[in-house]
Amino acid sequence: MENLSTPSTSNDSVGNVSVDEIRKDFPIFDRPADNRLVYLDSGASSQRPRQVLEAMDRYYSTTHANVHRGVYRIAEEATRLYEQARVELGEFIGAPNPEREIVFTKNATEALNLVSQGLGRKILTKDSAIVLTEMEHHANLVPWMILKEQIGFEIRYIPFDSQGILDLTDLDRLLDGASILGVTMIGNVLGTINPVADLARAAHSAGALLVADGAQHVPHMPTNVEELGIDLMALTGHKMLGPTGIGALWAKESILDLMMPFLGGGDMIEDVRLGGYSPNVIPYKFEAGTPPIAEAIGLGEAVRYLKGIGMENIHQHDHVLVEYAMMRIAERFGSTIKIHGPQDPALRGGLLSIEMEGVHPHDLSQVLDEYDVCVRAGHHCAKPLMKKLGVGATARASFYLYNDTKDVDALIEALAKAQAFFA
Amino acid sequence: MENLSTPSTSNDSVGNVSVDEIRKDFPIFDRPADNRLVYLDSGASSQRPRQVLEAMDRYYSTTHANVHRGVYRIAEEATRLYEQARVELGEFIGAPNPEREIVFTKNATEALNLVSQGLGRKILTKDSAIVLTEMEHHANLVPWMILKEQIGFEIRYIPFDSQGILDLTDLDRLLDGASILGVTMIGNVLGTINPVADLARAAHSAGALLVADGAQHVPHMPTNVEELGIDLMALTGHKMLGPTGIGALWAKESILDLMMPFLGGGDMIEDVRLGGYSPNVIPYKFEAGTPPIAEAIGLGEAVRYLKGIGMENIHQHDHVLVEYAMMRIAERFGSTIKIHGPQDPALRGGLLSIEMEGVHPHDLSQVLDEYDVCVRAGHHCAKPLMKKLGVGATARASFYLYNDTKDVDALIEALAKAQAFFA
Amino acid sequence: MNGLEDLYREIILDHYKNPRNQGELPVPPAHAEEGHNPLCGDEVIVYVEIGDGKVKDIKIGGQGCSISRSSASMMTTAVKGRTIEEVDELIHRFKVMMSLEESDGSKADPNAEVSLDEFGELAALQGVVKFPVRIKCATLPWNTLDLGIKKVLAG
Amino acid sequence: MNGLEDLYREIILDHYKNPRNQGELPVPPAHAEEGHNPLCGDEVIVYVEIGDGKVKDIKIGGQGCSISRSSASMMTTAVKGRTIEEVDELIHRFKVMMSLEESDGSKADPNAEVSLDEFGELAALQGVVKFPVRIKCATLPWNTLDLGIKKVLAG
Ligand SMILES: Cc1ncc(COP(=O)(O)O)c(C=O)c1O
Ligand SMILES: Cc1ncc(COP(=O)(O)O)c(C=O)c1O
Repeated sequence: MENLSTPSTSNDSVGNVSVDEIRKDFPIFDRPADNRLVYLDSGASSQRPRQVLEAMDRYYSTTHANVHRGVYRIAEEATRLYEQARVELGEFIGAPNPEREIVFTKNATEALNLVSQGLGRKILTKDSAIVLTEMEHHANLVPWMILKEQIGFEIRYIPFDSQGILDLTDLDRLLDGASILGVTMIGNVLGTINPVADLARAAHSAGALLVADGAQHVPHMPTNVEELGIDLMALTGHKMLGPTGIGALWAKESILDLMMPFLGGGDMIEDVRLGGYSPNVIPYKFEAGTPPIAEAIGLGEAVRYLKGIGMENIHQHDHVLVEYAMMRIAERFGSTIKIHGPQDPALRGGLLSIEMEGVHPHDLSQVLDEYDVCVRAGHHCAKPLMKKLGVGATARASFYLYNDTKDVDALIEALAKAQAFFA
Repeated sequence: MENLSTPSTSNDSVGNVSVDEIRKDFPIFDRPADNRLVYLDSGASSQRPRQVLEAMDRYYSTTHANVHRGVYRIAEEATRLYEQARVELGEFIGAPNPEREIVFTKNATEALNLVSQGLGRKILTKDSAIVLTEMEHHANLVPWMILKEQIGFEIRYIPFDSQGILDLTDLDRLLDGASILGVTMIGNVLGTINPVADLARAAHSAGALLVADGAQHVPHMPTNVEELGIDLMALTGHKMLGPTGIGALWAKESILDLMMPFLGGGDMIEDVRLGGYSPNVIPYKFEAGTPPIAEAIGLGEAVRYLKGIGMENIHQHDHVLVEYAMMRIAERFGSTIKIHGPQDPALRGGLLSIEMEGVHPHDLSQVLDEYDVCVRAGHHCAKPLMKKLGVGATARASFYLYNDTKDVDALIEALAKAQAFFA
Repeated sequence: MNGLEDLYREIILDHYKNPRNQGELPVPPAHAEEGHNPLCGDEVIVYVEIGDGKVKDIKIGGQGCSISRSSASMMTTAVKGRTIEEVDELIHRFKVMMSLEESDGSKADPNAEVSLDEFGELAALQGVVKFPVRIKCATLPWNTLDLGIKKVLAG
Repeated sequence: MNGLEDLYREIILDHYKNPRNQGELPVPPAHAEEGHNPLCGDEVIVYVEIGDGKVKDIKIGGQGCSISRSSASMMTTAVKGRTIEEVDELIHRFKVMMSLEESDGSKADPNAEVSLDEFGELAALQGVVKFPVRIKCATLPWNTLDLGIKKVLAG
């Protein structure tokens, strides 16, 4: 225990790089040591390294112009940088044809709306069925509910068990006659790493497409859409060291070709007449209007940064921190703190939803903040899941490459203070 | 003429501030004088002053966190900054209730899609009619065509005359039975300033709502939605010194209340159950997922910058440059260069579509770029208009507060070189 | 921890741990109004029975944080037995105390005199104003009561 | 202006000002294929008459910039009278010359030997590669011809 509360620094590195070194890249952590920002909310949004900020500033300061339409050099260069970011992101997730299969959106939510309105509207009718899970984020629930209001179809849900693990007992029955299976790759409340490859196989045998919500997975684990057998995947930039205002949908070329246009406007057309329009080729067909150019470039830089550290290293690091945090919480708080989701750290991503007996998550988060420990309190945009857990809110601590055991220790101490305060 | 080609610097100020001073705020213009970037494509996208870049960097470096969901201080501060940008933008366009009437989107295009899917889907049926103009940007055409494919209704068009001015002779007949009149406030190819207040009055007498595309107006002229009688207006950040990835819809509170949700996901809900959802209050009802937070903050800073210079001064400055450019082109090139749109500079915003006899716009733009003069060549996302003009493309020069008569002079010289090259 | 002690006054923690008027009322004669804080998941159900122009009885269901629960608890003791006019006035004054901007968009006067006397224990919630995110927690039960009364009166 | 002269070789300007095989062919026997460059508005209509496994005749309509018009003009002289196989090969080689990445997503080999002899005048378009935006101008007529031939062969 002694040894745990003053951990050897050897734990505090990601691959070969020490967390202290990594933190130097993040301007927000540039504070005196006795005023450390213990940021444990990367599950909601990560911080950005200066490399990303500099890439965007450099773009704005040297080559900004609208893309895809200019003949002059800075417009050409802007277009090149934007398209290069597309390729970099695509390669990062193992897309076979990055330049045609990545559609930039403003966030993961827009990407999932594009799936429901572009694919769902095309292949679903009122007699169709789709399958989701009870642990989905609202971003993978509400777009389907909106489409259902418009055209009608059945939505079925895969339940999860008391460990927060998907219960696949009835999977074949649920998939029977379904056209789409939508699943979050890592649950944003429970932390569960879902068996996406198995689900993809099951979906495909049933003739359904697998739509993956990669918002929590892509930033934290190696992600290869082809190996996992995914058909469409949404991701979001601000959770993976990129800027706000950018996300993406990846989908197989044949699926993107099939999908209906969603947002209409400039760039997504091949021709427009007063009587109608014809859509452009993919991926432009889905990118209406001026895209988030600087944001795409920033995301490309974020991808380079993550690749530099190594996604397997990041996953490993998340795992070490979660394991350490779970152990310390159990030791220190016993049954007065409950951790939702899988009790085996190997089954989870780098986040923990904490329930402290007698202290509401808001109050917990408020007291933690007093000690510069930032955790998220609320329903985490997963209200159906919360209802099933029987709680209105949880306090969630989530880790990333710039966190280390010092952050976990600070969390533990702050939790103890909160418990004392409300005792 | 002598005097024109070496203009007195007194013309080269915006209000009290000299263009040379203004240019110092824009890093992209930080080049040696003999290598001046003659950027005449602000109609496609403007450049950004360092104040805007610094505001975003400051945000990322000190207070970034996801908005609306965190109890801890930096999340609270992020939320405050984001909401403050909403109010600043709303006040800038004269919104009566800025905090409830501004919906942040990724660009003007998304805003207009929100109008068609949120309002159109609510009030239109297959027997309805809407009225647009023949000079609309694709952003105010294609969203309506997409909705028309989904639910059917009639689209009627107000024509324009040989001077690029809307022909309102048949307006009453066109509006008869129509529910919506959509119009661009300044035509992005012809430069025509449209009579929005008159159109709003006509629309209202016919029982129709006025949807204004403010993408070219808001950056260049004082805009007061209430005085103009507009019901809904789209705008885009990157054309008004703001970052890419941000735009907005303003609409009257009662209209936003009426509108159906569009994108579904986190933040736009009040409650979600497995069986369905209920939407949040405005404006959140329309802001699904993590919004472009840094971009909103950057746009707020851009608004402050524009207010500092003064929108009337900017409009005046645009006018001076357009008048000077038209005069010099007429003097130098006679009938070998045709300017589309109103021949009276008082009727136009700060842009000129140029047609040079015997030289295709692409080739023109290419040669101009060789002299560091950036103009846009193409259909400017207004293909129906181009068809009516009988051309495939035009070369468009557009001015902004950082341009001065030196830029016009450079344009004239480069045009002469191009003419010689292709002679 | 100065800020925290401002937020969590003793009386607030007391109402949180020993909430008054918890439970349900039979509907009818009572009316049940449900309120959500969409951003955090707090839920309150206000059971209110109105008769003779008064709040005859009131009870609170749902779940939430210390601020929303204690605010609800204090609210019940403050409004029970009062006339609708008094309750309306109290709701208004509570909102003025909580914020410059009401959730319905109307502006409250920041300089309005808020007499602490009339509020009694409620004044303890004043510390919430320094924590903008928590204002919604404090006002949730009040907005819900407000809506419930309006619905009852509208028939 | 070195760059510009690389782009606008004399022969290109000549084909632009004096385009070969302009006009229409009667449809049928010819097939008319329309191509757009959605980003700039260039349009080309390729009228192609195929018989005996050969491009018997070809004409060009539409409008566009010097690069797309001269490319179309040169294309007509290059393919007229050739067998479908030869034309296919020519289209492929032209795309390889123009770009590392074809618009259909397949990768061209950047080190592929592009024999200028076979191209004749067409080699003059090589300067376009330095101006990525203009590559689409140059390839538009070729992609359109390609599609047209495929449609004819597919019946
Ligand atoms: C008149 C007009 N409307 C709409 C738009 C679309 O703006 P954005 O591409 O930022 O959505 C533009 C700019 O391209 C425009 O000029
Ligand atoms: C699992 C999951 N899906 C989707 C989202 C939505 O991401 P965004 O808000 O960036 O659209 C989130 C994050 O909030 C998430 O955790």
